[in-house]
Amino acid sequence: MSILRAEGISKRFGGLLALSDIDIRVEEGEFVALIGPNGAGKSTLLNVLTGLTPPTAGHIALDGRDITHASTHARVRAGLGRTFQRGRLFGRLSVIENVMTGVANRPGRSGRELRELARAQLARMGLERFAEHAIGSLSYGNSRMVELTRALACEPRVLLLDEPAAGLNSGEVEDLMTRLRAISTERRLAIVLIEHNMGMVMRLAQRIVVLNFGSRIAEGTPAAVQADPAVLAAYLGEGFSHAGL
Amino acid sequence: MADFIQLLMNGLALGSVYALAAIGFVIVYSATGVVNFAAGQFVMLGTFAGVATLVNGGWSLPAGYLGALAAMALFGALFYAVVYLPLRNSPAVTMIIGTVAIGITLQNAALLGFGSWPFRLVSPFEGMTVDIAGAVVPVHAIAVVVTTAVLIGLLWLLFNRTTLGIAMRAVAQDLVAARLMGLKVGALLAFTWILAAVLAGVAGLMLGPMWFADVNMGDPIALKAFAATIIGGFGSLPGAIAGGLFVGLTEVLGAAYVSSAYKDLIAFGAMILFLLLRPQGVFGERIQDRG
Amino acid sequence: MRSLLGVAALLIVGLALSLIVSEYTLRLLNLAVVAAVAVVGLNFAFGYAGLISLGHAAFVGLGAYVLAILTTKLGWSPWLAAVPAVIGTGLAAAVLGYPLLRLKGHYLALATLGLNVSFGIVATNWIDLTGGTNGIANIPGLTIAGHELSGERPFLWFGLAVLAALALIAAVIHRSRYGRAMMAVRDDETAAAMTGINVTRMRVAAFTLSALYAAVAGCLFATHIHFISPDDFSYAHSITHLAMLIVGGEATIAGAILGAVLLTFLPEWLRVLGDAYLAFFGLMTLAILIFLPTGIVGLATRWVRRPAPPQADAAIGAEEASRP
Amino acid sequence: MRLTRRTLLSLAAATTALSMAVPLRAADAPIVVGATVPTTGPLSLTGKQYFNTLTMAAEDINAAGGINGRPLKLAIEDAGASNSTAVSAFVKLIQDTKPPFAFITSYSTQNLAVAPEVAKAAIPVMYAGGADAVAEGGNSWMFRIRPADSVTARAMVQFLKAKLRAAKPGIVYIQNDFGQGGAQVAAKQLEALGVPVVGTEAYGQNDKDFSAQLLSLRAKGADVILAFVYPADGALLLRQAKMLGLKMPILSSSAAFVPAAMQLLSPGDLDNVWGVVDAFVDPSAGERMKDFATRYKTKFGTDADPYGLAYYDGAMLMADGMRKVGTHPKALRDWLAAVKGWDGVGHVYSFDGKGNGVTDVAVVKAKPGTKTLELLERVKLD
Repeated sequence: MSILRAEGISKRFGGLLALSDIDIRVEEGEFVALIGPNGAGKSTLLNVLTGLTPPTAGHIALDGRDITHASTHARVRAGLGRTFQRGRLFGRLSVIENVMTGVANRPGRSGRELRELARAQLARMGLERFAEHAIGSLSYGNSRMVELTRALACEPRVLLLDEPAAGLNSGEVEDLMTRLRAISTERRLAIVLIEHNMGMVMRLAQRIVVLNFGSRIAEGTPAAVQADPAVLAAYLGEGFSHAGL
Repeated sequence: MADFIQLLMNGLALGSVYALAAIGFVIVYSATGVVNFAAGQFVMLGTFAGVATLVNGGWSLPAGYLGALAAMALFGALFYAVVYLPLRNSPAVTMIIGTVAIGITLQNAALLGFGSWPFRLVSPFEGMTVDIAGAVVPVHAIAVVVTTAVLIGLLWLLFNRTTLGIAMRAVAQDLVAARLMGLKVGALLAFTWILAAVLAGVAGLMLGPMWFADVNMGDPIALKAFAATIIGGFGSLPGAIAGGLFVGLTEVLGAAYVSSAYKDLIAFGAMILFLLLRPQGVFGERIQDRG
Repeated sequence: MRSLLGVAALLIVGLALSLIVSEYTLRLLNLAVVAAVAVVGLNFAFGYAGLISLGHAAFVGLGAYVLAILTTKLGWSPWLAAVPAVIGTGLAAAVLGYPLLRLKGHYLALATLGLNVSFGIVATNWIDLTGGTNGIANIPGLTIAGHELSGERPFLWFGLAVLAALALIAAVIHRSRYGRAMMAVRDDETAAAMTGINVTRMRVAAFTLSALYAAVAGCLFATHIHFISPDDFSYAHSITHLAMLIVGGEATIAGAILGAVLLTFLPEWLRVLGDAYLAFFGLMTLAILIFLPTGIVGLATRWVRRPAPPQADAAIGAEEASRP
Repeated sequence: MRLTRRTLLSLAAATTALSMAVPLRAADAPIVVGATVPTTGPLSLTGKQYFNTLTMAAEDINAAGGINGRPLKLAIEDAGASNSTAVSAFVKLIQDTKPPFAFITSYSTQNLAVAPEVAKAAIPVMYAGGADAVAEGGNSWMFRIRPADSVTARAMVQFLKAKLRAAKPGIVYIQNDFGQGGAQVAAKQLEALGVPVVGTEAYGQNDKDFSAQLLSLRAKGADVILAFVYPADGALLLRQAKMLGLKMPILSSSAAFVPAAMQLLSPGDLDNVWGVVDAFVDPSAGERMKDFATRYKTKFGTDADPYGLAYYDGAMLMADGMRKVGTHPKALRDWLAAVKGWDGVGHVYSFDGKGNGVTDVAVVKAKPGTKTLELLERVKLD
């Protein structure tokens, strides 16, 4: 059974149809990439999935439970995690406190346990030495990693990543890819990745979903999608020639 | 029926004053994002500028009005330089407290300058009334409504037909973009404050003869103007007018037909209801995350 | 540990002052302590959760009125009356909070302002219950083990103990998951929801906590002055509370207390200026906002931590990573 | 250094001189009397009046030789517009100057708030707040130097029934301690006299439009309107009543006839308007009043009002007491409590068991076509 299933998702903003009848399913431990030109509706879809934007039509189920009308925090507690396109850390909390907000999701943990768990999460991501740092003092790359750690601290079963590699240098991207691969296999975690870095997408994703103008235009293995003329047209039509396709 | 018309007219006149105070508030808010808690003191200063020129100075009416408005323009520029500029990058709350603090100073400075004695400004239409369907309406009240309407028309022309006004709107909508387009943002913001102060001056001069001038009149006006602004819609000129008239009418009609003791609860209750059910007000823009 | 030290310092300074200063200063200290209790409470709503409340004085008033009515009309002991006063005020805040706290920024500020004005109108006109503008007089004082806290000095000792206890509780909450959740909500509501925080509930919780503290302040006020009237809880007092928090600085408990003390004493110190003293008070408050944007506490921490250790990797993108 | 006999002697002489000088100086040292007066905020309009008259009284007392040779000095603190400020001001006064006596404000809520502090300070004070609740507090240190609001309200009712022959009175009142209290007493009294009110309307302290209240009373058939007002709103209310064409007589409380309010009115506004005032402050009301009124006007440029007069009389009464029994607070209080028939400029003062000193008011009316007030009658209540 799919861990995350969305059926017939449509989203209309006034006269604009941002998403049109999208079906998407993600299996347990699967690594799915969501690609498409700018304005294709990728982030809107993420917002719908996480409950930040209510869909105009459609249903969403997480692990077989309907969450279409659940609030965002309830979805998180049910196993949905997410990072944002622009890093969104809590500026007035330290690094470890940011991670602790995620750990605090599971009930019945003492304050000390929260701190230990958060420290363990940071250690796993190689960020332990930043634990007591202020958010403002982090480098951009590290702040993105802290955000990822915070999302993982919520112990999600599906993790939605919105352009995690944007703004990172090539070394940092390599590091991120290694970690994501490890996370996906070690934790049996399903990952949905939105990314413009096609190299990264091709190397990580088991399956790719392509959106354009709010519709799903292709879906399949990286090789199949790369060969799909509709995908090529969508990117070329937008003048996106350096997509590496 | 005559009573109803009488109440309606009085409510409209009262509402026009609130509307004018609200407009000054709205202009500042939409251009600078500042919730000006000293807005009521602006109106009070307007009235006392009139007291200074007309009563104490003994100037003729036109000279006195012009002098008072010029003084208010100067005050607006000063306020821009002394309060707005130093605080412009502060959080919204700091700005709120800052305008309250300067409001306390303005009120007490006026007390020092003019004393606690109430003044009466003479109206150009002193003692004149007209009979409208059995209701006795002072000509001054009609003049207030008409002046408000004319000012609103002029403001509409300013914001929609002049380069200056369009530039002001550009600054209000996107300060950074306006700066990139080469607009003199500083000067435009200063002009916004001057305009707001002058409008408050007009409000002050017009209500001087209807009410009496005393240095503590500012805060109650500001409260009603806030309610008017919310009901009409934050940042909307037509909203400020509709809201002002609504508050004025509920105050008078509510006192007449509901309860004179609880009449203000109607206006403020409506304000809270609007915030909850239709926070963009009657005419307002959609809520932005400003502030 | 640091907060224990802070509370100890508060108690020591307060006790020392209580032994040396005059009756008049004692009274002002008592006013400051009562205000500090309210402002430490407001810090939950504004400092932690970022809710601009201009209705705090209404909750102080609600607490004070419940206590005053129960003691003077039904003859309850003030200790007993304080229980429904505080709990009732908390409940009222929770009930009002659910609809109101959907609003943000200055919308919330003006809505709570409207709430405060409405409270005043009801307190003024519900004469049978509240005594109208005449207020309620002869509110009994507190007694401890048969000793009435009648003088300014014993009251100050009691007030300091209450403030210290409440400040400690606030510090504990600040460092708990709830404190972190409130601050997370203030910093980035969407991201907070995305870490599983129930944003609405956290807002209401912060608002309710602030009202609970306000009600305690109201009970202290009523038993200290023995008289309350609607004027004592006007919206101007709400603005003063907010000003105290900002002047104190940086959304901290210490800032709340320092701000309450400073803004209570400042106008009294300025009395030597004669008729112009309130005009100067406004100017000085404005000057503090302009020249000390992070408040007294911000100034103090800047002094203490002058040589901030430069972070090795702080240079790049620090702005981008800070608040959205 | 060696102490010679000489230096010792001179030291001793100096000490003796000093010790003798102290009682000498105490004998002519000023007696400092405290006063909390609203000099800022909305209450400062009335506050200014008694700031002036207290100053004038102190000068008059000192010109007449002070208190048995000792000059009188006033220590004045701003009571502001809030109860809290009023209490702080009073406590500061007690702290700084330890006065044997003090004046507190003419605002009942401030009086009520300060009352516990007065008891604590244990010095006699005079106040001019009208609310009956202040005296009901049973604070034996407090003396009221103005008619209580219930006295005014009862006098208004008597005059209304007897002279204006009202059958359907209506009440309009300001929403503060004075207005609410007065309206309540008046409504009860009228009920008891068999002329129940046809309508009671309120307005806020900052309201500027009274058409709803006035028209509503007219619509209910009121044949007389009783108005409990403050100065500026009182003037505005009278003006609007005329503008709305209300024909019935209006009987207003004191504040509408203070000079600050009168200067805002034109003669026509006072047509068919009666006033029940604390005291008739007018040169025509006798020699002593003439002396007081003219000197006040010369000194301060404005006319005196009954609030100011109350504090002037209060200061004179206090000085009289100090001359007779000294400045010991308890002795002074006991003397004041026993005052009967003390003849002041405005009233004959006799304190009852609750510290109420004044039980008479005056009914006034403007001479037709002018703003000059005439005394119609004095109403004395027991």
